Amino acid sequence: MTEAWIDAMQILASTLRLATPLIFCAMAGMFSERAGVVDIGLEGKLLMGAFAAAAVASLTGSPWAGLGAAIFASVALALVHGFACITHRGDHIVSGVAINILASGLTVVIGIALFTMGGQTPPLDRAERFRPITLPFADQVADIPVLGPLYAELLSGHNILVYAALAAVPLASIVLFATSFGLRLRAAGEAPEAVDSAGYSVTWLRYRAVIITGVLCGIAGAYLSTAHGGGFVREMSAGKGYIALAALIFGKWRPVPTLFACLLFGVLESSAARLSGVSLPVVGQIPIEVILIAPYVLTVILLAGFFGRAIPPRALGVPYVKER
Amino acid sequence: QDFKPAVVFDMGGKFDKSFNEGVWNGVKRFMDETGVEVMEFEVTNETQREQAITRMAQRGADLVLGVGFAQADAIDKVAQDYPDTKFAIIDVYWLDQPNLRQYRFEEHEGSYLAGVAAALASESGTVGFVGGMDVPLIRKFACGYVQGVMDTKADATVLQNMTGTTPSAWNDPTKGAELAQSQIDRGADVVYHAAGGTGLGVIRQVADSGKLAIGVDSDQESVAPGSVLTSMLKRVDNAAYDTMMDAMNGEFTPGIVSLGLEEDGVGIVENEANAELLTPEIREAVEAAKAKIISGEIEVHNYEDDQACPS
Amino acid sequence: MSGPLPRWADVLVIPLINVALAFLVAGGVVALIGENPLAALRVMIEGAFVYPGSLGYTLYYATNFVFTGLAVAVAFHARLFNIGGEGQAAIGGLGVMAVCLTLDPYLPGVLVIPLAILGAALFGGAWAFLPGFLQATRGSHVVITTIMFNFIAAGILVWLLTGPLIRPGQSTPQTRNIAPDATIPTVHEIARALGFEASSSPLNLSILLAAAAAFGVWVLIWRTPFGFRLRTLGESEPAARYAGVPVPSMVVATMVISGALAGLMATNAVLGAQEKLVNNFTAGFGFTGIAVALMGRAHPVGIVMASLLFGALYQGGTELSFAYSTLDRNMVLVLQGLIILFSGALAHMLDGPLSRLFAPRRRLPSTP
Amino acid sequence: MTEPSTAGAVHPDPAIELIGISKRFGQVQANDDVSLSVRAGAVHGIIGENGAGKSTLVSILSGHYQADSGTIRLFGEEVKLASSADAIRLGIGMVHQHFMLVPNFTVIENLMLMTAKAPFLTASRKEVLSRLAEIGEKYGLTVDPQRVVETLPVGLQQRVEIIKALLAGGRILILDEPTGVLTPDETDRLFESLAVLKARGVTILLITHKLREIMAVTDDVSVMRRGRMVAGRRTADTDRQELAELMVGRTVTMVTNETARPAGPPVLTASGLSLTDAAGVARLSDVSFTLHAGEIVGVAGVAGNGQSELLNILAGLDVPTAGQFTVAGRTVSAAAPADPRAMRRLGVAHVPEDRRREGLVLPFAMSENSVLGYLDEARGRRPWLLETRRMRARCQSLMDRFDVRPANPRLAASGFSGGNQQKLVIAREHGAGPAVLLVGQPTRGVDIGAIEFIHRELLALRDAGCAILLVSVELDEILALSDRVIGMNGGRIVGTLAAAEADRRRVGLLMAGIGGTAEIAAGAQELSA
Ligand SMILES: Nc1ncnc2c1ncn2[C@@H]1O[C@H](COP(=O)(O)OP(=O)(O)OP(=O)(O)O)[C@@H](O)[C@H]1O
Ligand SMILES: Nc1ncnc2c1ncn2[C@@H]1O[C@H](COP(=O)(O)OP(=O)(O)OP(=O)(O)O)[C@@H](O)[C@H]1O
Ligand SMILES: [Mg+2]
Ligand SMILES: [Mg+2]
Repeated sequence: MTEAWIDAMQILASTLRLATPLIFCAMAGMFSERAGVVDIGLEGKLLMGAFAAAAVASLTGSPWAGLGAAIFASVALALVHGFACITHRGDHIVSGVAINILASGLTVVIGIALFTMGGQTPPLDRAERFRPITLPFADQVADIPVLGPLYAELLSGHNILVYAALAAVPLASIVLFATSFGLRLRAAGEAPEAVDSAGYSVTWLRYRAVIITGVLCGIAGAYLSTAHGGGFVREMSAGKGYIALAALIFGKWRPVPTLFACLLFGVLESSAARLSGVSLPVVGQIPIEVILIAPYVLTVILLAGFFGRAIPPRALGVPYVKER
Repeated sequence: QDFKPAVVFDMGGKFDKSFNEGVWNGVKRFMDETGVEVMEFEVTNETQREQAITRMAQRGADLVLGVGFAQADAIDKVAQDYPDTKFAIIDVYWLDQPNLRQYRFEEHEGSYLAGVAAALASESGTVGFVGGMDVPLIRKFACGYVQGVMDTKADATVLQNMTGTTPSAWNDPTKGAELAQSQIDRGADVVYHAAGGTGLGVIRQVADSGKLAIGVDSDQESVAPGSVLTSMLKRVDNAAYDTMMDAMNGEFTPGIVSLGLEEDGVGIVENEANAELLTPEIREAVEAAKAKIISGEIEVHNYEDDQACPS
Repeated sequence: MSGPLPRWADVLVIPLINVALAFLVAGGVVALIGENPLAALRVMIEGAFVYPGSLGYTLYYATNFVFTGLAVAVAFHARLFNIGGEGQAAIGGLGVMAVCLTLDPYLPGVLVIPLAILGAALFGGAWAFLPGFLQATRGSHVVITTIMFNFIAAGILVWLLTGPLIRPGQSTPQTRNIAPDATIPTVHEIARALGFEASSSPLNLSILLAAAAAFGVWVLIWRTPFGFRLRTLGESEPAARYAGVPVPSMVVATMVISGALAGLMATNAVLGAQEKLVNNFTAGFGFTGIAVALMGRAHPVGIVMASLLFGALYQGGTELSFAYSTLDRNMVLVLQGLIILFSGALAHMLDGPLSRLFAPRRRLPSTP
Repeated sequence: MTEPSTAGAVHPDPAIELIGISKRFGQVQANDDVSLSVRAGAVHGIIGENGAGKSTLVSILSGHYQADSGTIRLFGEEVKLASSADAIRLGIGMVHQHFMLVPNFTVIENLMLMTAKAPFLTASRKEVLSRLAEIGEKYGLTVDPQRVVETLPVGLQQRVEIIKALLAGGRILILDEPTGVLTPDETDRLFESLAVLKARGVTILLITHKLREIMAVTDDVSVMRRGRMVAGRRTADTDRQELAELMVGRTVTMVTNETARPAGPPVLTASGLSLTDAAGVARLSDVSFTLHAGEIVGVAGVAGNGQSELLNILAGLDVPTAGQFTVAGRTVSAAAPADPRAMRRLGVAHVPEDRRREGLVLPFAMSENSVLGYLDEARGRRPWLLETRRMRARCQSLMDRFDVRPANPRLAASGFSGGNQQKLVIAREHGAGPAVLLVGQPTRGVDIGAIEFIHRELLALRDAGCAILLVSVELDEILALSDRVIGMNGGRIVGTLAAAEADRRRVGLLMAGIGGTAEIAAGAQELSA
């Protein structure tokens, strides 16, 4: 029993690690989409952030400098998206696709130019990474039944960005639902003309939203390459940005349900790691591909509205035009 | 200078600290010693291989070295198109072209030694193996490793995971780290990888958890100093170096070249750097096993012979 | 504010300026890296046209892009954004193999080839059916479902290529070769058979199919009642409903046609060039189709031109890797992203300034 | 924030002075050198035809748009209104023609959207609640702050808008066509509130199309036409006739349906048509009537009372949830639905209410628009291909016949003026030689010359034996053309009047939901009381 419990805690801990970039990205997307800007470019910003973090961490030796660079790079892409979608009323999806492709090209091109290692960064050593933090007394309490493993295995021993991701959820809730800024941001995604007539600039609100999106995606990227991973490899975002977007939709653009959606996708991934090659009772060995495509299949089923339909913000993807 | 050799690295990249990098080290040694320029290309996509190899031949390469079994088809085809160019490929033994040399390594033998070392270094009695792409070649590693462990410690447990089924499995360190962590969670305290770039994540995660890793292909001590018990060497550097030298000196021969323990084509790292981890007892046991394998007293099962692993 | 642009400016000048901007920014990146952008461009141009066989490669890539570009364009006209070209092409490849692996031992090539082409279109179309159907009936956004279907297609392909379809006794995820007589002949083979010198390239007769597809799409969109309805739907859904266009089935039909076109890419890549199904053979060409369609303004002629440009970029880009240690073909990806950005998302950035430039006399006297 | 001045203390300077305001949108000169002066504490009306520039003018005053040129003074001081924020700061509150509310926010969230200054909402919430109580006390305007706006009836939503405007400072309140969406009852309550506001010293600017309302509540009235301010009057010194003529710029002599005609055989019979929307709201309830050949039946009603739904069902765009209708021997119901193409084949043509969204594809050439819904007209020898030449020829003849200018089939529809766009739509439907013509708002946003032309064509079509169902919110249009008038309210038919008995008052009562002859008499007394 305790064995199984410890196992469960370990799987959940792995889930948490795998869900962290999803949580950051989904919260990022929430700000942008709640303000009316579709962000299919989460993937690109994530990748760019991952690259910038690893590159700068490797060059400076500091993961914090890497984190700063990731945020900077990701915000820069977010601003490009804003420039196209907010200022020039471009198609949000086209712009997002452009950013994803741009990021997957730029990371490799700059990577090769900087490190001539085929687009990867050098592996980061310990000092250049965010390291796991063992919470106080984790070792002491580990043997206490039930709660001990919960604390020692699940909660303790993650790097600071995992905790930051967990903090990002209530923080996003507060910003979106308990501040004037959040109120107006949400209104900009529902009825921008109402915000405008109330005397607030829709453009500036949306820009601030995409900047927040950039910041959060940057952190997610830094997590991928300097906390969870130990360096950048090409295409290391591997569709996580899209999955985060799916989680956002699945979570109906609300922080807590979105968190759970991210964790669900995280569980699928972590069990994929553990189930590979393992023969289960009854079903036998599950082909790894089945587990790997499960999140995508699940997303399609969710989108089809079989688990309740998600109603997006009304003005999502609609450029705000005052004068035709 | 007239001699123009070329090398086409595969997915994982020439700095994977592992397989491709091993080849690169051999190529570098060749360049340093002879001053000859070697053209190179890194494949990042399945569809590039044939074009890259063709392009090398087209650009007048005298020898094109392909790295890895994935290039087998492409090199087979181009070798026919360019009968005057010499070709070589590593980890392939099933082709038949008059201008092609193929290198085959007895990885199961080296892995057996890694298994012996792992079994002796493990305190928990559970050791792990993380493979890259799930292909017979990597099963061959796993199979030899398991045999080495079990022969040494009959009650040991060996945990095994493969990273994936496509070439991208060679280059997913984060996944490697998660797999290693899951093995550590299940009690493993020595983890051997045969996963190319993915293995970097394995070693890092193992080191972070204070356990021991066994590297592969090249000496991977430098990835996590103090945490790498040893590395299973696969002297692809020698293969690369020899091919180029032979081709330059007009001694190129087609056919299959097999490299095992006896030829020093495989082995494990025993040097100053891992003196503390790889204790004299372990070294002794490893040496003994090596002698027995060479003498034929121990027969290490080769997965590729029957696509099966007796367990 | 000013009036609309003259048509020729809209069709010709704006796309050219947008592409020029993309090249400019990409050149900036090259310069930043410390290489001479003009020299790099020269390497690419030589790599695309000058070396033996390079033109063949250029046209081979262009053929792929015509199919995926047309796929995106057809959907565009109905205001559907099919990002699933990648997955549809992959499944199209499966369609080719489904026919070839089962029939090529029994039937002569001349019969297998048309069936395989049909298989590519059918499978590709079928793969787009569900996203279209979900969009039409459940309102699931086709953009996200097609992205998901790309991942699912990749997963299925990997599973099949590492399992049931893998060539026996092999490690590489790929099928056995198609019987030689059941593949689409390459151009160099034909040329050599006719006694000409020709360096080998994957260029094959699928290029004719691509040309036919481009013409067919033009007829379909602008000359048939179906195309009229499709365009009506794209411009205004209320007007389409008013005119009696059955909107849901139109959405599904459009997606299926779009998917079939993307699937046809497999005839070029699988049936023509590789002669077997290789994992990941789509290599991002489905996404390139987006850039091609945007740059070609969703018109077949524009798409053919844009495909040639991208074909040259892809072929020339590979040469970058040979010529430089600091640059490689991913530069083309950067360029592709920039082209989508400038000719898609920022398409109207220049409308204002340009229309002022073009129509100074048409400006009405404005109140002071 | 400025408190509204107390009752009686009227400011000496005009509350609002607009001098030489001009505003252009692309090709449209929406405001052309407009000047306007509004007395402090007065209710000032602005009238004008559709597109005259009224909304544009007040949007400039509320900072929503910026004028290209001109000066604005408030209470004697020149001000710059660079954004809505400036106007709000200066105490100008605006109730827009289209509500500026976030539908799925609560009332209080909508109010905080404008007022919240502190970073966190808790503080603002308290403040808004107390201000809300204050407004309730002072002006009698109350609303449940926790309700989600979209669940409120339109009248209450409008009240939220007014409260929002008052929260802004409440010195000046602008209402842009506030009654267009209201029931007569709600309208009355609105005007009561306005009276209270006026008594409290708020200056009110009211835009409306309804001359009755102008006469009832304003002190002064200004008239706009084609972007210009053409007249200003004390309400007491003018009458409806004069205002109407000022509005359209000449004496109104519209074609009217003089010749009473014997009704032909029935061609369309509807019985018990009902429509319930996805949210479960009944949009149309138990509508039954018969349409005869050679008659025009006018459907009168305030917008949103089921007329659009009725048109859509008859045109095959919507499927009735209950009931059925029969035309040309075919019965259409939920069990046997028909699509628009099927309806056209049965001889039912349809001029949709919204020509820009439905009736036309604006980027398409006129020739393509001329076959929208009638693709058979464009097919040549090979029926799977469209023949461009045929299409153009057909369009050309329609254009000539209906005097569409410029008569060039190759031009995109977007380049034509509203009137000409509408003429093409009517020409197209007319050209199909229909047995039944469904017409929605045929002259909305169309100028008077085109109105005359369109009316004449409709009457001619009727004389040729076509049955016409005419839906219009313009009472005058209904009265001028109809052989019979159906009054609709809340999705039901309230009553039917023959041409002879239909007059403004009676039809107005029907629209207000008061049907039946006896009821009408009673209602009339009630209203005049
Ligand atoms: N945002 C805009 N962009 C372009 N043109 C506009 C815009 N708003 C209004 N117009 C045009 O300006 C003119 C005046 O419009 P406005 O809305 O002021 O008229 P209105 O008098 O309020 O009409 P209505 O009675 O129909 O509300 C019209 O021709 C209209 O089409
Ligand atoms: N809301 C609008 N947005 C953009 N353009 C408009 C708008 N309303 C009108 N236009 C354009 O402005 C031009 C003049 O339109 P307007 O309706 O004022 O013409 P008009 O003289 O009233 O003609 P008509 O008598 O036929 O209505 C036309 O080209 C029309 O397309
Ligand atoms: Mg108006
Ligand atoms: Mg007009």
